[in-house]
Amino acid sequence: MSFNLVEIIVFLPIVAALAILVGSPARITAFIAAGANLVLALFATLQYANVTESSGASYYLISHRVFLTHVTESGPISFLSLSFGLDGISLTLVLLTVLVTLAAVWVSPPESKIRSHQRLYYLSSLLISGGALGAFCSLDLFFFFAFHELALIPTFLMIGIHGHGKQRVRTAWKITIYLGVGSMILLAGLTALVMALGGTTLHFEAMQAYAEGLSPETQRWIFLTLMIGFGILVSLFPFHTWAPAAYAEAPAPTAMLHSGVLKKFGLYGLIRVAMPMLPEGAAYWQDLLLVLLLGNILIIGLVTIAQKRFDTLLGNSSVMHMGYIFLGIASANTIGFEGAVLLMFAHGVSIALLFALCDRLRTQAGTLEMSKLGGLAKSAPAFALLFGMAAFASIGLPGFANFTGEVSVFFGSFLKMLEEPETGIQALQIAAMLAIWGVVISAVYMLRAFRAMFKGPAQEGLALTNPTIFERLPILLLVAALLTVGFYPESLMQFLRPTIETLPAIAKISF
Amino acid sequence: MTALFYFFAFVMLAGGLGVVLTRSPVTSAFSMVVSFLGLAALFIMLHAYLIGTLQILVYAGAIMVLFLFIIMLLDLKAEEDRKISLFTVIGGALLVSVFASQIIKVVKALPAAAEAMPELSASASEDVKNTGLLMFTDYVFPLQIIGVLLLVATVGVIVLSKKELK
Amino acid sequence: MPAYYLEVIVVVLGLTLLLVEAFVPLGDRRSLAWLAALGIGVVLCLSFLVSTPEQAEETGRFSALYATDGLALFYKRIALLTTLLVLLMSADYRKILHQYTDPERPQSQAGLGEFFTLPVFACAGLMWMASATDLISIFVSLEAVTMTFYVLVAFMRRNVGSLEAGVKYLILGALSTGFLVYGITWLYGITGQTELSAISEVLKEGAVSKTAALFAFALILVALGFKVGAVPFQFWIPDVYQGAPTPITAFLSVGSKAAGFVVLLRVSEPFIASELISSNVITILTVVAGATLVYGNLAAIPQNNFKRLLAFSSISHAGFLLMALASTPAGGAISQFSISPVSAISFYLAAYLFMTLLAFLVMTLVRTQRGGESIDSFRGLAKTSPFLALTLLIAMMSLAGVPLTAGFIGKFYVFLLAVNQHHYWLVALGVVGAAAGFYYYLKVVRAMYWEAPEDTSAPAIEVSMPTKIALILLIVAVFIFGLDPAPLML
Amino acid sequence: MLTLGHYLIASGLLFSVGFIGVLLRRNVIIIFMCLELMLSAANLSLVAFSRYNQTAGLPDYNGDVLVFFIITVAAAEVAVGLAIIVALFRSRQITDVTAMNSMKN
Amino acid sequence: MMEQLPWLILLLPLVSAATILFVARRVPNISALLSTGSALVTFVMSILFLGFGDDAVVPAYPWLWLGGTLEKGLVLEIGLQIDQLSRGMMFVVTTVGFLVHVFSLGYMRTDDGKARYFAGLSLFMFSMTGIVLANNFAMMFVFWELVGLSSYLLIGHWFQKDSAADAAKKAFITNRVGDFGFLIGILLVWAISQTVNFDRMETFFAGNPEVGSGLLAFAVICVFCGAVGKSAQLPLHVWLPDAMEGPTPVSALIHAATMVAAGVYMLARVAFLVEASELAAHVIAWVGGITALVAALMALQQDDIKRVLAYSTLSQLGYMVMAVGLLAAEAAMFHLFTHAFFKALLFLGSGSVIYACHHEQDIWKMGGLRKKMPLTFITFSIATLSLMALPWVTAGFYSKEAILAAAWHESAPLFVIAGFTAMLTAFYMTRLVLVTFFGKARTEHAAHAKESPPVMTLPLILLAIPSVIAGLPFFYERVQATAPEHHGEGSMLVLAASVITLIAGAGISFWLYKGASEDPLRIKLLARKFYIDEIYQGIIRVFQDGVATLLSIFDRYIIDGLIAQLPAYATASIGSILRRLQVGNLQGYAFLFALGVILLIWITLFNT
Repeated sequence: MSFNLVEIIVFLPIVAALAILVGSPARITAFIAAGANLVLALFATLQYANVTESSGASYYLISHRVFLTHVTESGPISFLSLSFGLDGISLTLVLLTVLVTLAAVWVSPPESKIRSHQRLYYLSSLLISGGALGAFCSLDLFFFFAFHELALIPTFLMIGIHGHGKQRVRTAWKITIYLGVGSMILLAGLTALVMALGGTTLHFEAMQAYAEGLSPETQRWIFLTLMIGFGILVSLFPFHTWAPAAYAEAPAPTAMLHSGVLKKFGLYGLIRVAMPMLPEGAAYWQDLLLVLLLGNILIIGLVTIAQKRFDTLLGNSSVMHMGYIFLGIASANTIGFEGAVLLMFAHGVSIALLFALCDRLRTQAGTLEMSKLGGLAKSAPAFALLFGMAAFASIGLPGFANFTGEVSVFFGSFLKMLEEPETGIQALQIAAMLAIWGVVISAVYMLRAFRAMFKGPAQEGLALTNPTIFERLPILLLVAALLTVGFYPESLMQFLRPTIETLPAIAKISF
Repeated sequence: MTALFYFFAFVMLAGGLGVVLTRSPVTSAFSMVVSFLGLAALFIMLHAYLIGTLQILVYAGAIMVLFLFIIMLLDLKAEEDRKISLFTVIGGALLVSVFASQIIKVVKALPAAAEAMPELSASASEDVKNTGLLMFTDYVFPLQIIGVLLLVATVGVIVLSKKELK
Repeated sequence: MPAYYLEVIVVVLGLTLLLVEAFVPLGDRRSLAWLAALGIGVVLCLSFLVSTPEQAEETGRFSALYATDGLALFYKRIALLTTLLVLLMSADYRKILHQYTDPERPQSQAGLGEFFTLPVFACAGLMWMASATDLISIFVSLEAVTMTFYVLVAFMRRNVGSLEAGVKYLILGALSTGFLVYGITWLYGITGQTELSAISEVLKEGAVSKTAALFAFALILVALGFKVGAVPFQFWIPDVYQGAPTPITAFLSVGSKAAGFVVLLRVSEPFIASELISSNVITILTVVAGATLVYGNLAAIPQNNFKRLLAFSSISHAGFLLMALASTPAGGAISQFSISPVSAISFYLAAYLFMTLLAFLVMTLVRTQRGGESIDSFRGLAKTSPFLALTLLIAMMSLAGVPLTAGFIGKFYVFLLAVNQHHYWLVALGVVGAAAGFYYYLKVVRAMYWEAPEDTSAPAIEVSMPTKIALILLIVAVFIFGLDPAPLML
Repeated sequence: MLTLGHYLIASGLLFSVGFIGVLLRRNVIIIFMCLELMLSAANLSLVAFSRYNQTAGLPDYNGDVLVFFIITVAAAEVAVGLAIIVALFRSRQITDVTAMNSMKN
Repeated sequence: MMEQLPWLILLLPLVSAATILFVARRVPNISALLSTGSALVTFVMSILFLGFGDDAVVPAYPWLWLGGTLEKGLVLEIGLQIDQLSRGMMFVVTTVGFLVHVFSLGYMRTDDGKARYFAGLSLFMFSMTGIVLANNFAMMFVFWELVGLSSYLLIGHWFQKDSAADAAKKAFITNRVGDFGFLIGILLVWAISQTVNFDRMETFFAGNPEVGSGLLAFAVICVFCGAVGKSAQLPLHVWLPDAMEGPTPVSALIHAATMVAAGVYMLARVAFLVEASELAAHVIAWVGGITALVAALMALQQDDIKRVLAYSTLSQLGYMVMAVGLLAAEAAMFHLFTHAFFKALLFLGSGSVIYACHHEQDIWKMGGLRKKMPLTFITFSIATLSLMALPWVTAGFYSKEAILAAAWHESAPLFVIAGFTAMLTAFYMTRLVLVTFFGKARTEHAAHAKESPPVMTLPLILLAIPSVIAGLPFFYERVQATAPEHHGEGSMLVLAASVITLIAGAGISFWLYKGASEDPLRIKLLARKFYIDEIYQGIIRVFQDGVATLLSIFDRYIIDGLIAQLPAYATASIGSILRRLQVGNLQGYAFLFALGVILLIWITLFNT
C-alpha cells in the first residue's frame, strides 16, 4: 500500500493525534507533525507549480481508493471512494491550514501549564487540522463532509474543558448543537444533490458531469438548503450567533483553528459544490444571499462596534468579514471567486494571528475588558507593533493579503456591469457599495480597540512583557504569510487562476 | 346450525365479558372456562375436532387450573375498592368499540366473508392424523423450535420461582 | 455445511452449559460465561464456512420455511456477535446480579448458570428468526426469543425494577403477540398461504381484498413495531430497558431489534411489492417512521438516566431504520439507486450493534464499580478512567452520527434512500432528530470530560482482559466501517 | 346460512372483549386471562379461515398446525408469566398494574 | 538603467522605513540620519527627474491580475507615470519633505520615539511618492491608504496623550469614510471605462464623450469623496485641525504641504473625468468654495497657533478644490505648488515658536517674540504675506489670482465667496502675527524664548525663498510645476478685488488686535467651529454607537432568540411533553397502545 503526498498530508495530523493518545509526548509530537506538514505542503506547492506549467490538468496528486461501486448501464462507476487531490483552491486552503496549525501548536502553553487533559489540548488541534485538511483535499463528497465533522467533537471538548469565562458550558453546547444542526441540514442538502444527480457517484468530477441536466426548480431548492447548511457553518447572518461567544471563550489554538481554518469549509463548499453544480439555483437566490451578507457586514459590523471586550469583538469581527467572502462568491465570476479564495486565506491567517495575540494579552493582563486596559504600547512596544500589524491587516490595509482579497472581491462584483453596460447598476453592485461601508466600520472598531488597549496613559499596575524571540516566531510566521500574499499576490494567484478559470458554471472574463 | 352458532358464540362472548366484568378473580377464571367451552364448540362446528379438544384440554384444563392455583396461592380477593374512573371506562370502551367497528368493516369488505362455508367433500374426522402428519413432516422445524421454547420456559419458571437459590 | 447446523450447534451448546452447570463443580461460574462466549465465537467463525444456497441441495417444505440467503446469514452473525458480547458483559455483571438474586450470601453464585445459558438459547431463536420465511416459523421463533427475554428481564427477582420491567414486558409483549397472531390469521386467511413467497405471489396478482390485506399488515406492523420499538408501540422500552439487568438491556436493544427488523423486512416485502396496496403500506411506514424519529429523539432530551437515554436512543434509531424501510420503491419498481433499503438497514444495524454494545459494555463496568446508572455517575470519568471515557466518547459520537464512524454511514444511507423516494418530510424530521441527538449523546460526554468526579479517591475502574479486547475490537470496527463500509454491505 | 363472516365477527368480538379487559382491569392476573382470550379469539378466525381455504375438499390443515403452535406458546407464556407475577407479588405484594410505576424519569 | 531609476525614488524610503523598523530601531540617531539621508537622495533624484522628457517610459509590473491571463483580464499594475504633473509634484514633495526631515532633526532631538518617528516619515515619503507617481487608480488607492496609515502613525506619535491617540484614530477613520466613496468611484469608473489606467481612461473618455452621463456624474462624485476625505473638505474636514496633535514638522509636511494636497493632485490627475461631467464639476466647485469660506470663518477665532494654520490650510485647500471644479485644474495645481512652500514654512515657523516657548501653543500666552526670534519672525512674516497674497512680490498672489480669475470666468457667486475668503484670510493671519510676535510677552515662557538652533532655522530660510519666488515663471517653469497659461493676464477687477480684500482684512485686523492682550472679539460660534464637531459627536453617538448598542441587543436577544433559542426551547419542550406520555404504569401504556393500534389501522386502511 503506497500513499501519495496528499494522503500523507491529510493523515499525518490524525496519526500524530493517535500517537499522542497512546502516550507520545504531546507538545513535541504535535510540533513535529505540524512542522512536517508545513514542509510537506510547501513541497506539494512546488510540485504543483511544475504541474501547472506543463499541463492544464485540474487536479494533481490524485489518489483514488474505491470503496463502493455502482453498476450502471454504461459500466461500473465508483460510488464511494477515498479520493484526494489538489487544485489551486484546495492548495491555498491547505497552505492556510498548515500555517495556522503550526502557529496554533506553537502558541499552546507547555503541558505543565495546562490545568488538565494536557494531551487532549494538543490532540484537538491536530484533529481539527486533520479534519480541515481532509475536507479541503477530498474529491469525494462523502469524505468532504465527513472530515469536516471530525473537528466538531474536539471543539466541543476544548471549549468545555479549557474555555474561558463562566459561560463556557453554555457556549460549548451552543456551538456544538448549532453546528450539528447546520451539518445535518447540509447533509440533507447534499443527499438531495447526490440523488438529483442520479445517485450513482459521490466523486466531484463525476457529479459535475451529471450536473448539466438539472431542472431549475430542483436546483433552487437544493441550493437553498446548501446555502443555509453551509451558511450556518460559516456564520452567515442570521445564523451567526454561535460564533462570537464561542470564539471569545475557546482556548487560543481552538479559536485560531476554528475561526481561521475550519470555518472556511462552508465557503469552500459553496465554491466547490453548490455554485458549480447548481448555477441556476445560485442565480435565483443571489438576491437573498446579498441581503444576508449585508447583514453580516453592516449589522454585525455595528454589533462589533458595540462590544466592550476584545475577545467578543474579535469573534464578531470574524463573523462580519465572512460577508465579503460571500460577496465574492455571490458575484459568481472568476474575479469574485479569486477574491473570495484570497480573502479566505487572508482572513484565516489574520484572525488566527489576532486570536493568538489576544490570548497572550488575556494571559498577561488578566482581562480583555477594553476599558480596563490602556497604554500597553509603552511597556511592550514590540508586542504592540505586532498587534497593530495584525489589526491593520484585518481592516484591509494595503500590503497585507486581506486588502488584496477585498479589492478583488469588489472588482468582481462590478464585473458584470462592465461586461454588460446596458444593465446598469444591479442589486449586486448596490450590495457591493453598501458592503464597502464595512471598510469604515471595521476601521472604527479595530482602531477604537487598539486605541483603548495600547494607547493613552498606561493603566496603574498594568504592564506587559515583550514576547521572546521564540514566542515571536509563530506570530512572525503568520505576519510573513500575510505580507507575502499582500505584496506578491501571484504567490497564490498562480495556482488559483488556472483552477478558477476552469471552474464550471461561473462567468468568465471576456473583455 | 345457525342457531347453534349463535348460541355458542353467545356463550363464548358472555364468558369473555364475564372475565372482564366480574370482580372476583375466581369468578373471572370460571367465566373464562365457560367462554372457552363455547369456543371449543365453535371449533367443532368448524370440523376442527383436534383443536376443539385441545382448547378444552389445554386451556380449560391446564391453563385455567394454573390460573386458579395462582389466584389461590396469592390469596387474591375481589377488588374491593374499584377505583376505576369513569374516564378510564368510557375511554377504554370507546377505543375498543372503534377497534371492533374496524374489524367489522374489514369483515364486511371481505367478499369471502359473505359466502357460506363451502361444504367439505371428504371426511374431516381424520384431522388428528392430517395435522399430525403435517406437523412431523413439513413443520418439524417449527416443532423443534417449540421444543427449545418449552425448555427455556421450564428453566425460566424454575429460576424465577425457586424460593432460595442453591 | 448447511446453515441450520449453526442453530443446532448453538442449542447443543446451551444444553451442554446447562448440564455443566448442574453437574460439574466450578470454582468461578464466570468461566461458564467465557465458555459460552467461546462457543458462540466458534459458531461465529463457522458461519463463514456455511455453504451458499446454490451448493446446498435443499428442496421441499423446509427450504420454504428456512432461508439461507445472505440476509439470513448476515443477521445470524449479528445475533452471534451480540450474544458473544452480552455474555462478556454478563460475566462483569455478576456482582450486581447476585445482589438482587441472593443478597444474603455475597459469595453465592446461584442463578449465574442460567443467566449465562439463557442468552445462548435466545441466540438460537434470533438466528432462526433471521431465516424464518414462513408465517409459522416466524411466529414460533419470535416467541422463542420473546419467552427467553421474559425470563431474562425479570431475572433479578429481588429487584423491584427488574420484576416490574418483567411484568410490563410480559403484558405488553403478550398483547403484541395477540396482534401478531391475529394479523397472521388474516394474512393466512385471505391468501390461503403461510409461505411468504407464496403470499407475495397472491398479493401481486391482486386478487385479494385490499382492505383485509391492509388490515393484516397493520396488525402485523403493530406486533413487529412493538419488537423494534416503533412509535406508538415503544412505551415499554424505556421502563423495561431501565429495569432489566444491563446486559439483557443490551441484548434486547441490539439482538431483539435486529431480529425484529429482519422479520419486518421479510414480511413487508410482499406488501410493498404488490401494486394494489403498496402505496398505503408506504404511507403508514412513513408515518410510523416520522413519529418514531420525533418521539425517540425529542423525548430523549430531558433524560438523566443513562440507561433510559439509551432506550430513547434505541427508539430513535428504530426511526431511522424505519425511514429506510419506508423508502423502499413501491409496487416492485426498480430504483436507480444501487444501495437497497435492505442493505442499508443491515449496515445500519451492524453499526448500531458496534456502537450500542460499546456503550453498554462501558456502562456495565461503571454500573458495577461505581454503582449508578445516572449520567452523574459518569462524571469525571475522563480523569479516573481515560480509556473508558474515550471508548464511551467514540460510542456516543457514532450514535450521534458523527462522520467517519459507522453510525454516520448508516444515517447517510438512510438519508440517501429517503431523498431518492422523495420523502422530504422524513428527511427534515431526520435532520431535526439527528441534531437533537448531538445534544443528548453529548450530555454524557460532557459529564465525563467537563465535570469533576464525585469521589476523586475512587479507584480506577478495572477492566477484564476479554472485555478490554472486545472494546478495542469494537472501536476499531466503528472506525473501519465508518471509513470503508463495503465489507458490511449485503 | 352460516358464512365465514359470522365466525370472523364472533372472533373479532371476542378479541375486542379481551382487549377491553386488558385496558380496563387492573389485576394483572385478570389482564393475563384477557390476553389468553385474545389469543383464542385469533385461533377462532384461524380455524374458520382454514375451514374456508379448502384443499382437496378438506380444511387447509396448515392453519390448524399454526393453531396448535399458538396454543402451545400460549401455555408456555402463561407458565412464565405467572412465575414472574408471583415473583413480583412476593416482593411487593401487588397485583395492581397501576401500582407498578416505580420507574419514572 | 535610467529607466529603472524612478523605482529607486519610490522604494528608497520604504527600504529606509523597513531598515529602521527591523534593524536600526534601537539606535535612534542612526535611524534619523538614515531617514534624512534617504530624503536627501530622493530630493536629488526628483531634481534629476526634471530632466526626463514626457515620453519617459517606465516598465510597469503587474501586482495582481485577476480573471484570466495578462492579456485578457483585469491587471492591477504597479506602474509609474512620469509626466509634468508628477514631476512638479515630486519636486514639491521631496523638497518640503527633505527640509522637514532636517527640521525634525532639531525638533525631535530628545524625543523617546525618535526612531519610530523617522520610520513614520520615511513610510510617508514612500506612500506619498506612490500616490504622485501612480499611473492607475488601483495603485493610487493602495498608496492612498498607506499615507493614511503613516498619517495615523505620526499624528499618534505621542500615543500616551489621550488627545493625540484620539486625533490619530479620528484622522484615519474620517479618511476611511472618504475612501469608501473613492473606492466605489474607482470601481464605477472601471466599470464604465474598462480600465483603471489613467492614460487609457483618458483615451476612452476622449473617444466616448457621451458615455453614461448620470452614472458618470455619480462615479466622479464618488471619486471626489476620496479627495474630500484626504483634502479635508467639508463635511469631512474635522480631522485636520485635530491632526495638529502630531509633532509640528509632521503638520508641516503632511497636514499642510503634501498629503492633504493629494486630493487635489488626484483630481488634477483625473481632470478629464471632471470635465466629462458637468454636474460633478459643479458639486466639486461648490464644496471647495464652501469649505474655503467656512474654514476661514473658523480660523478667525482660534487661539492655538497651529489650529489657526490648520483652518487656513483647510481654506486654501478649498480654493484648490474649487478651482478643480471650475475646470481650472492648472490653477489648482499652481496654488498647491506655492501653498506647499509657504504653508510648510508657516508650520515650521510655528514649530520654531512652539519649541522656543516650551511647547506652548496658545497665542495669547506668547507675544513680543519679534525681537527674541528674528529669523523665525521674518520668515514667518514672509510666508504670511504670501498666504495673504500680497500683490506681485509673493508667490501666493499669483496662484490665488489664477483661481480668482477662474472663478470670475465661471461663476459669480463663487467669485464673491472666494473674494470674501481672501479678506478673512488677511484678517486672521494679521491677527496671528500681531498677537504672536508683537506686543509684550504675556507669559514666562514667551519672555525667555530664544531663537531656535540653525538646524531648524535653516529650513525656514530655505523655504522662505520659494515662498517669494515660486509664483514667477523662471522658477516654476524650471521645476516644471503646472501653472495656468494665461497667468498674469487676469482682468483688472480680479486684481482690484484681491488688493481690496487684502487691505480690508489686514486693516480691520490691525485696528482690532494692535497691542491687544486678549481677544476683543468673542464670537463663540466661530470659536467652537460652528459646533460641527459636537454635532458629529452627537450623530456618532446616536446613529453609530446607539444603533450599534441597539443592534447588539437585537442580535443577542431577538436574532439569537428567534433563530437559536426558540427552536431549541421548542424542541426541548416537545421533548418534555412527549416524555409525559411515558406515564410509567401499565394501564396507561395499554391505553396508548390501543390508541396506537386504532390510529395505525385507520391510517393504513382508510386514509387514501
